[in-house]
Amino acid sequence: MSEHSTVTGLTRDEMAQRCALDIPDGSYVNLGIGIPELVAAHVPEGREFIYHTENGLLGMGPSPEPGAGDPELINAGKRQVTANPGAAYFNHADSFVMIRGGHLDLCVLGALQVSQSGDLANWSTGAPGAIPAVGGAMDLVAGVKTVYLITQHTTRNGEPKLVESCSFPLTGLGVVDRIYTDLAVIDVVDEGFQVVELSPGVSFEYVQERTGAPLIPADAGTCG
Amino acid sequence: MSEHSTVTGLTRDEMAQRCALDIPDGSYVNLGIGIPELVAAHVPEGREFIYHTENGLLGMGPSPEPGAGDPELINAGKRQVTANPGAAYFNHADSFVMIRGGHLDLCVLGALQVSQSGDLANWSTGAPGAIPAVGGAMDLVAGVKTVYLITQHTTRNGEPKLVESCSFPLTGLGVVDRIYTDLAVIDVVDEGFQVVELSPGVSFEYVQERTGAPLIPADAGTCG
Amino acid sequence: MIDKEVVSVAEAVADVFDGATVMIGGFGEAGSPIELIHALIDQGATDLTVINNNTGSGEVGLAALIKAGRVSKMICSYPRSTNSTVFPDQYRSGHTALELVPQGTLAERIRAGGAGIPAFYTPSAVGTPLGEGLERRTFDGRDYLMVLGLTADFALIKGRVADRHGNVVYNKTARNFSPLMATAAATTVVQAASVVSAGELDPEVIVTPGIFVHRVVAVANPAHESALIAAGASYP
Amino acid sequence: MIDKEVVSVAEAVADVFDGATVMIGGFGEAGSPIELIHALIDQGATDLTVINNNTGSGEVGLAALIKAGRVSKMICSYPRSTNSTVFPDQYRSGHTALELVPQGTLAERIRAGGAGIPAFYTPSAVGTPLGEGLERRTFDGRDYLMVLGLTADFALIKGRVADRHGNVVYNKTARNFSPLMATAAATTVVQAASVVSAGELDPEVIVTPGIFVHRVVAVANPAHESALIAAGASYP
Repeated sequence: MSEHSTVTGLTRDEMAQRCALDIPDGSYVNLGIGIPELVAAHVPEGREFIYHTENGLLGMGPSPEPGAGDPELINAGKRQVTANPGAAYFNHADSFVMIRGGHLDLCVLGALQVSQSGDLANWSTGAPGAIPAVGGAMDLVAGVKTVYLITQHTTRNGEPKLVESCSFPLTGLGVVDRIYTDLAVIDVVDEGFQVVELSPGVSFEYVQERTGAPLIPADAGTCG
Repeated sequence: MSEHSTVTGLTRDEMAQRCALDIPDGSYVNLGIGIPELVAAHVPEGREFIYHTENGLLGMGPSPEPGAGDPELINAGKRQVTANPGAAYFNHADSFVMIRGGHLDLCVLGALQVSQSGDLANWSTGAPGAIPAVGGAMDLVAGVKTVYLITQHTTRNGEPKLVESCSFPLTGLGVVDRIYTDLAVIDVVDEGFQVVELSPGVSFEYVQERTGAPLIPADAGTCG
Repeated sequence: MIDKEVVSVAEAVADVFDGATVMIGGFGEAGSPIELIHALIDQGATDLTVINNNTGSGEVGLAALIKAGRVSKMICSYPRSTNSTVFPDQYRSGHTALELVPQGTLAERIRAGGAGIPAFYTPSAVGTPLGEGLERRTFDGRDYLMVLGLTADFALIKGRVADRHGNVVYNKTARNFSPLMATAAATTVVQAASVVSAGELDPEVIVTPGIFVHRVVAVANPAHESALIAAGASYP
Repeated sequence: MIDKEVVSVAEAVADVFDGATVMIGGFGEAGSPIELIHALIDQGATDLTVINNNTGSGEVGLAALIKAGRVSKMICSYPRSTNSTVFPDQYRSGHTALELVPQGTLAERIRAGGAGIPAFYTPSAVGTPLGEGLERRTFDGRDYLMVLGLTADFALIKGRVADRHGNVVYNKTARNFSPLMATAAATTVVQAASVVSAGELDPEVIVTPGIFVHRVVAVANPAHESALIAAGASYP
């Protein structure tokens, strides 16, 4: 823990920006609520992504100018958005044909916990008395070709979010491909969590100390 | 067979006209190829039917004026038609949502054979070497609320089409509600074939002689 | 002449009965048929099972129906929103039960109900608490769950324009669940900002064909939930 | 900039491989992508499994593909039409196999394939020869058959207008199976009478959203099967 005082890791915007770098030009992308939404502000020069929102719009654009919005043109987070040229509206069944049918290239979601076998928990802490709410998360992880997560590496209390196995109720089994945290980019491979890169000024050991499962170093050979 | 020389029964048009009398105003109707198509020409005064064709049109209108048609505006029989005011086009899955989902009030089909328990055979004689072709018939009989048949009472060779049990491959089991033939109108009830009315100049015995199962007279009590 | 127009929202919902299952269109406020819901509150039917993606916001529309104690069960995917305080109270008190369904499964179950498909298989929720109790089956080496179609006694829907045959077009993302619900209810009621004659809508662009719609009522200037909440409104 | 337009029908079908499964849009001649089919004949791929409601007419379009010996299996509902003589010959000679599927089940199987639904239950064909060998199950006292989703390697589709993102609108009853097939193929190729820039189609009226379409090619004056047959045409 010796580095603690000097390590800050990436900001929310930087995590989103790092994630955006890995999304190929022309991808059809669904962005979850929270940090994932910030990806849209960091599309690399020369690339174009087409955003899907599960409530029935492909080709979602940014928020409208103040006063110019339509309360019936919203995203899955129920915030007003716009429609880009080439957009299309459709019903909810067709929207999930896109998701469940494997037509979306990629989704970027938040996480409460993710296990070394790629299980994701991101909809409920299972706390007694909480109102359970799942939305489209289970459909997205089951259907979208590639699932990226953006999340702080640990909870506010410093507990690891990357764990051997999730204690919270699952969203999906073995569904996560890659995780972008403030501290590192980590792939889920057959052997577990493999570090792809460390954030500037962050050591492997520092990340390992804050991770609830063994990390495989970036240069280790794997069959993942 | 003493009446043979004087009995002609209803014409094709008269059968269609008789059937049309029983269709309530405002019904959503699918008409099969052949005699059933003639129903559209005999809508009783003051009633309006909306015609569905399974290839994706609700609100089908009559044939276009010569030269005014569009080869891509056709009916299930692949003949050019028109679209009435209030029509809608839709894809094939949605078209069969209407059929399978029980949204159509009524369909009128042709028949090769119909059994006293309402089984219908109308797609194949099972002859060796014949190319089997079913189209939408099995979906129609399985999904539409009320299934009427219009058919000659016997084959060209004088064999009964109304039989105890069908020898031809079935289209559906227990699906037929009412049969309009040149000789009679006959309901399929729990006890079998019940005569609703005889065509002008046709006796019960005459029809019975040409039917392959017992007929229940029109005035017999049934629980059908 | 076929004319499905009725003169008032009150007439449109007059026959909703106690214990009915009611699908209500909308995702958040987009597509929420607020005037039909308020008419249903006035009408008085209770012990309703309501199917909607959410549970309403503030104390208007669906939230007001729940607050009035009329909803004994909600089937939805996301009963948690900003300004959603009514449902949590009714849920915690045990007055309103909850069947939580993943959003895509909810949409497809409604479509299946309308399509005469009693059940289908989906990969969503396999291995999760929402998959518990469902039959599991493997196709091509992957696990799926069998889920059942959903139907309803009534669907209350908001369109942009409807014609008197019941054809409907929608506004942007207000479309969402409504075209599916229209197919899955025994009686589908549509409120639309304008009701026009048959033939005024282009047959190429109709989203809900009239066969699925039983009543149409004009509500010229429909309220938006967010505007009502901002104005501090509650219903009744 | 996303631009799915390719310059020729030859380029559009260049990668169709021997043994591929190809869905071809159209019901009879309405929506038949004749120019794409002719390009496929020129391209030479063989041992194809073709999914189409019918089996073509005359000796153009789909019938020409069958006549050229390229189709080892047809999956369809109605392989019998006026002027349909090519398929019967190939079927009786054993060159082309036939999987006959009720029309509504065929449409729904394609939709399911595109929707990630491996199987569903339908009441169609229960108790008939086309239901033999299928698993039967009772829901609410009624019998249903389990049928599997259908997918393909390629879909060849005819639209009226497409934009460069792949959004498509159709002409009247030429729509039929095409929007379903677009969702169910790994590679969907659309010929359209005009190809326009993204933004020129109203997002409210798009029938096939661009996510389902991989290539778009302009065929300004597409041939109609009936006109070709009337003119005595055959292909090649």
